[in-house]
Amino acid sequence: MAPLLELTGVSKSFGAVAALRDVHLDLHRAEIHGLVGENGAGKSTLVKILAGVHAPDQGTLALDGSELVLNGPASARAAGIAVIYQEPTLFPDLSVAENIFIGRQPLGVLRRIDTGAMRARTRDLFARLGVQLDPDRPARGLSIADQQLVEIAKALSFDARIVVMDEPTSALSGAEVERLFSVARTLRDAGAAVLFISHRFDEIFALCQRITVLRDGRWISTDQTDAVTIEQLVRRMVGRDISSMYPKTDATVGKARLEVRGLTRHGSFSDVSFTIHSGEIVALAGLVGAGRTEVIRAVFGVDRFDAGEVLVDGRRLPPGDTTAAISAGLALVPEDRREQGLVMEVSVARNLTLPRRWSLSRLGLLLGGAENRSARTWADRLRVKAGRLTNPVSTLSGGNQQKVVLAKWLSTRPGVLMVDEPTRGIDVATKAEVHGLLSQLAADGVAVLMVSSELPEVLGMADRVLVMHEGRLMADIPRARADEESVMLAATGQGNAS
Amino acid sequence: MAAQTALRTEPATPARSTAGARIVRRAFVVRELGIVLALALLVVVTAAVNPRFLSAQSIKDLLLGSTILAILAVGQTIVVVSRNVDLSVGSVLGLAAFATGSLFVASPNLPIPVVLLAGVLLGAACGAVNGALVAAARVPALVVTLGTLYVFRGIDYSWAGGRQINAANMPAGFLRMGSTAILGAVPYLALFAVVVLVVAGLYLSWYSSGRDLYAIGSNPSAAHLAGIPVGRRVFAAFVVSGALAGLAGVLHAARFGTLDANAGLGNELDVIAAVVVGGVAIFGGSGSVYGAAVGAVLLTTIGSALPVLGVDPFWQRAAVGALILAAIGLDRALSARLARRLRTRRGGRRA
Amino acid sequence: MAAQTALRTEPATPARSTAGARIVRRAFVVRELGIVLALALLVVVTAAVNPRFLSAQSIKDLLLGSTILAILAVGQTIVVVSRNVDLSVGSVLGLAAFATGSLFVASPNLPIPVVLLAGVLLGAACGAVNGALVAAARVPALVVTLGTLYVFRGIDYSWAGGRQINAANMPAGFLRMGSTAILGAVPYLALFAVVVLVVAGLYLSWYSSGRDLYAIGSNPSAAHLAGIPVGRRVFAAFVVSGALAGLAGVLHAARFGTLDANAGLGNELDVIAAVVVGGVAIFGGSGSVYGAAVGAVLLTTIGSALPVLGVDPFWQRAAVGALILAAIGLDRALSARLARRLRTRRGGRRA
Amino acid sequence: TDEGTTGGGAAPSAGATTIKEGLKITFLPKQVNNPYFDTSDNKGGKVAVEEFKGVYAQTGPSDTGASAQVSYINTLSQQQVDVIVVSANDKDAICGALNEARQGGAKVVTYDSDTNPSCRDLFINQATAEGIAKSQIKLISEAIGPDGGEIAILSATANATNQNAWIEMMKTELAKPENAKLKLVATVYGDDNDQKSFAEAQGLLAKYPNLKGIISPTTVGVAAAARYLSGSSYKGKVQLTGLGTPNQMRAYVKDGTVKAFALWNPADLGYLAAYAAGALASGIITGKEGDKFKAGKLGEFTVGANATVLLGDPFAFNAGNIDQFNF
Ligand SMILES: Nc1ncnc2c1ncn2[C@@H]1O[C@H](COP(=O)(O)OP(=O)(O)OP(=O)(O)O)[C@@H](O)[C@H]1O
Ligand SMILES: Nc1ncnc2c1ncn2[C@@H]1O[C@H](COP(=O)(O)OP(=O)(O)OP(=O)(O)O)[C@@H](O)[C@H]1O
Ligand SMILES: [Mg+2]
Ligand SMILES: [Mg+2]
Repeated sequence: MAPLLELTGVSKSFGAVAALRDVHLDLHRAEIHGLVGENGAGKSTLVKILAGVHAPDQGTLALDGSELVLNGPASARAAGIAVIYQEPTLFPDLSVAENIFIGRQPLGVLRRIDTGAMRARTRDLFARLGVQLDPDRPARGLSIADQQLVEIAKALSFDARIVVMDEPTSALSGAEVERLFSVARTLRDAGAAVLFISHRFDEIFALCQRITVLRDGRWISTDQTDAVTIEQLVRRMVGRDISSMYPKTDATVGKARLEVRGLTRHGSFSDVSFTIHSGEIVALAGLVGAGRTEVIRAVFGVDRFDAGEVLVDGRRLPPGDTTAAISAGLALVPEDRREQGLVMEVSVARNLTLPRRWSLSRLGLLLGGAENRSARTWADRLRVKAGRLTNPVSTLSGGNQQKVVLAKWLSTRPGVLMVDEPTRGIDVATKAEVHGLLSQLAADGVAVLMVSSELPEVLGMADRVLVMHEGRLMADIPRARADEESVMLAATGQGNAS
Repeated sequence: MAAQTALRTEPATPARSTAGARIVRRAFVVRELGIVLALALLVVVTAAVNPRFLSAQSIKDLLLGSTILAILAVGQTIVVVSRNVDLSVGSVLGLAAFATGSLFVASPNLPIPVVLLAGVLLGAACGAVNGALVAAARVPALVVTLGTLYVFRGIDYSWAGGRQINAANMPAGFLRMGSTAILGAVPYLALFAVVVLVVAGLYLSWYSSGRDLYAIGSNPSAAHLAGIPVGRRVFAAFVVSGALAGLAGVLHAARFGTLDANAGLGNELDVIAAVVVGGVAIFGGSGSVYGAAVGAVLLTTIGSALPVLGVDPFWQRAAVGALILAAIGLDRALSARLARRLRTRRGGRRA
Repeated sequence: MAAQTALRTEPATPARSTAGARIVRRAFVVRELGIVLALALLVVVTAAVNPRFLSAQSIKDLLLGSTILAILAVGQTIVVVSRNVDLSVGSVLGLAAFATGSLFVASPNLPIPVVLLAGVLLGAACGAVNGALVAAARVPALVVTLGTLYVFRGIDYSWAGGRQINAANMPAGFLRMGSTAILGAVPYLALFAVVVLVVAGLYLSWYSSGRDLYAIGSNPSAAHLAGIPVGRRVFAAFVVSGALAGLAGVLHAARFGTLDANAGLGNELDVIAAVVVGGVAIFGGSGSVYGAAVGAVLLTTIGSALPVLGVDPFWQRAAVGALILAAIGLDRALSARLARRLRTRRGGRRA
Repeated sequence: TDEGTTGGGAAPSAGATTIKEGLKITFLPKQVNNPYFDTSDNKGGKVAVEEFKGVYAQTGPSDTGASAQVSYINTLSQQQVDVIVVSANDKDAICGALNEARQGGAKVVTYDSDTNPSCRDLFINQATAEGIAKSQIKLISEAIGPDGGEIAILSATANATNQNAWIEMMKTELAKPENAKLKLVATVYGDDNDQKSFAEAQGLLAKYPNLKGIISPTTVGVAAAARYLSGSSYKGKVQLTGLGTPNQMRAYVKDGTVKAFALWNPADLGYLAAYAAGALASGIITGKEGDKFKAGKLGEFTVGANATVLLGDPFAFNAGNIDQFNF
């Protein structure tokens, strides 16, 4: 039997950038197919070709053995292809239900939209995913994880024959991931083909029957899952070995740098207190929506809080003042790099030096030389793959954008570094590098607070694990006692480990 | 994992949907209610000062005065909701009004529906120019329609030259349409506005292509990915706005009877003011045509009420400005409350 | 760290910033060159038709005519670059112009610098109102300044009442400032514009707080997280725009000599047209004050050249509109080329 | 104001000879923030109304939108004023409202700018097109001197009915043999906007090197042109005249830019309109041709065809007499 969907000799260039070169891929019925590759390998480009967003320069698509020409997202949908994009694509002003059904709402008399049916179907979808979201609330204000869940519901709603998932789990934590998996398996068992992209190998191996590797836009290999090992895959992806996964060095814990006392923001989190010392990496773990992002945003002064105080090196920070936070030595790498981390139209160099404008200027006068030199140093240190540092940062791949955000903040040489999902959407090589960097920083005496939904990362990197559950700090677990079970128990609000 | 099955034991999502819908809906209702209340307050206070402000004649004048602005505001809302703006409406109105006059000069016995259709088609053609430039060239609508504002007005100027078309050149039946009322106080012209308003309102909330406009205004690139034909919808929105401006031009001719190249000059800012006062978000995604229409009535009523209230006429403009700023304040307060509510609701689940 | 040094052995990304910078810079230069060329073409053609178009008097007139629009365009650019817009400039100009006249009526011997300062301060105060509302209430500037457009004009109306202030009420020295030239063809007023232009240009490109405005315009929330005091910068941008509109008001008084409450009415769209023609992106993040100033000169020159060329004056507006649309086309073409070039260079490295 | 005294004002007894006291007369100009109307209403109309012991008021819109006056007219008819003295922004747009007011018992007198004759009782014409055209041509020809030369007209808007009528009459006037040496080369429009008028004046001089004179029959245009000429190298070489107010033009008459310009006296116009209003409301006149009435210091006037009263010929202001005027 012919594969359900077959790509043959597909190439795609943006100008002279060859994002894909002569790629072959076949998806079978009742199969979950993994796709892995470094940042910028061309995975999302492949997804967009399947979605009808980009037309391939060369090569063909075949559905059920007959040629398929897609001229737009609508025709991909018509062909039974549903896509979860890497970046959430929601409409903040519309209700969650409308977000799921936009453009193909159930219609009633006179082709009028049947809102009742739409709401009921949304509720069914959410029940399948075990999501607790109100179908009528607007999408505005959803956390990234919730947004991702809505995207998944949207893809499910198609009853598609082919479901493409571009890093759907990058914002999800254990419980949601597990639910997504069971949904994906149900889809597979019903005969659909699923293309699953992730940088997390445990997920790939747990879910997929076959795995395809892309490198630099080229097809490298496709294997049965049980025929390859992680090491082999990594070598194919990066073309070399990665020395160590979690290069955590033991650091000497120094004096308290950041103290948070009784921090409360009504409706988001309450009475959060913790202390971070120089030289330690503290992970802030919890389930999606536990309020971790909101806590560190409040600490940094992005959002206001209702009660409590934040002290850096014993001095109280004025609330709601990011400038003061930065000059006190705080840095925040946000989780949503597109929205909050980067100035897209501005050059990579400018982005890299943005928080340090003052130190790089003389009497407020910015001179290009110092700016560019410093930018180059940091771009090299994090191996940012950028054509020119003067190109707009929007021309970089997702992972490289993340590196720019990270470099930008590392370059301020902060005393306290807060990173929110630092390796979200980052490939395995860079991930190790980021981990190494964090470890190095801690060794240099920086206090690091890391929000992460990836349990291995939390357990591998943290000297201490703080666990939040529904806006409250539930546990403070030292490295020695931290394991999957203790963290999960606290995260679900069951164990009171400390 | 054990922990996860444990999680599952939590009560599955309870049917809070109605509550969420209620909050959001209430916020919108409050928004539109706010401006309806402001309007009611203005009318009541003015009528208390001078009861004749509520006479049939006076109400008729108010409705007549609001009609044209309201029709333009409905068209503008359709465009604004899709994160665009149409600055050229005043010029299109002027062009259509002058075309109406010229048609009657050329053949005085033309039936009124034909002239209405001609005006609407001319407006739609202007709108198509705007829409094509915005959708194809992907240039901000503010810039495109600023350009066509000048171009359409320039065409109007050079067509009209120094000419003026007067009431004597137009058939009496047509002019009567512009000034008579049915049922005592409801002028014919206002019926046009009501029909336009209801059709547009239902379209925007009941029909899939209407909802598409909100989606586009909310997140244009996501709309594209969702398979919405963004270009076509935006184009259509501009065509509709142009067509309504054309209709408004014909009605302008019927109402004022005197036409030169300056009809509707500078109207664009008043229209946008009405839309904003009516609670339509200027960067798209939310707002209703009903709000915009009430906004238009409110702005017109202020103009009529101030002299009755004995307020120095110099303050009229300042009052319009103050109203816009008040609308801003109201929007702020409401959206802050909405955001807080949404947060608390989730919080409620956890507490 | 072992991992890092191991990774470092890969060829580090070669940051050839200079070549890339050159391309980008060239694109901007081309953008501004385009409009300078259009201006040159217009002047040359007009002068060929009528050589007196290049007489000292005529050049002086051109420069005089552009001064006020250019100053407003510089202020507007500062605001637009930060993804805002200031619609109230025409009203602020009117208010400052009338204030100037009133000051001279009250004390005819006031030294000119004092009056200039008063106008600038009044404008800055108006700008502060705009800035505070935009920055604190976080409302789209389009809406806020539409509101204050009406409010400031309303204040102007009720202050001026029906009064008019005439040339006879103002000192001769002040009026001379508005009409005399140094070096033959360079009017005093134009010197103000040049100083404003150069100071603003250097500030925006050399100073970090100037650069902040571009960052804010590009991505406000990223700018906020980067520790840029977004509110304060936006506030300052509005204050500067207001102050420049105030200065323009004083110069308006010196130039026209006759003042009533209508000075500068409707100017806002012309100013935005100049800025757009000058290549400033209407949604912020890019553009230069030089471009905007040349845009202002071009628009003014069109107004003077068309009559000389014997073009029906009715077409003047249409010409301005066509110019805006042409500017759009040019921007499209250039940015497409820029994108292509950047990609080609990238590809070259990879291949 | 006193409500009680006015009840009978609307029902005049035929053949009365004196104006009744206590008449409520309200001026409704095109625009209240306009110095011209400020003078005509508050310096002319008000004086007259107080002379015959009426109750004077002025109200009106702050912009000249075609329909802006409608709600003011409605308010006035609700307030039962005896006479509305109005300068129409639009010939037809206010007709309906005016007729409603007349049905309610008010009299309507138009001044400065007329409506359709069917919507008012009387029109006070400030000057005939012919009178204005004659005086303008006379002034420019005197200023340029016997050799004549090229002249141009700087008008208000291209659509302004009165401007266009005056321009037509000026052309007729120029066709006469005594003006053979004056050649009209261009008519441009400054839209009654300072900046536009200024630019148009500038354009005229750039385009016509041999231009000897400019006529600007609009107050905004003449002031802008004067301002331009006074600061340019054309001062004294290119002559300017037009319709302007003494205050506006004082500086330019004194510095030699302008030798003479004309205008009816707006205060007299308002004064006459007020007396005509009083006479109408008191039944002294009805608006038919040949009716006569006394207008205080201005003397006796006769109603002409189409229920129109003519103020007289425009008055020429020059360096010798300008200081006697302040409006
Ligand atoms: N629209 C575009 N214009 C120009 N270049 C593009 C565009 N989209 C992608 N690219 C380039 O194509 C290459 C492949 O990008 P792609 O997004 O497919 O990578 P990816 O494998 O999904 O990476 P990641 O893991 O970081 O998401 C990158 O070099 C990227 O910069
Ligand atoms: N700007 C906002 N407006 C309204 N609600 C918000 C906003 N940001 C977050 N929330 C809500 O607050 C709750 C906590 O979100 P937060 O992002 O802090 O969680 P988190 O623990 O960081 O989870 P995640 O894994 O998604 O980052 C979520 O329910 C989210 O919907
Ligand atoms: Mg990707
Ligand atoms: Mg988070």
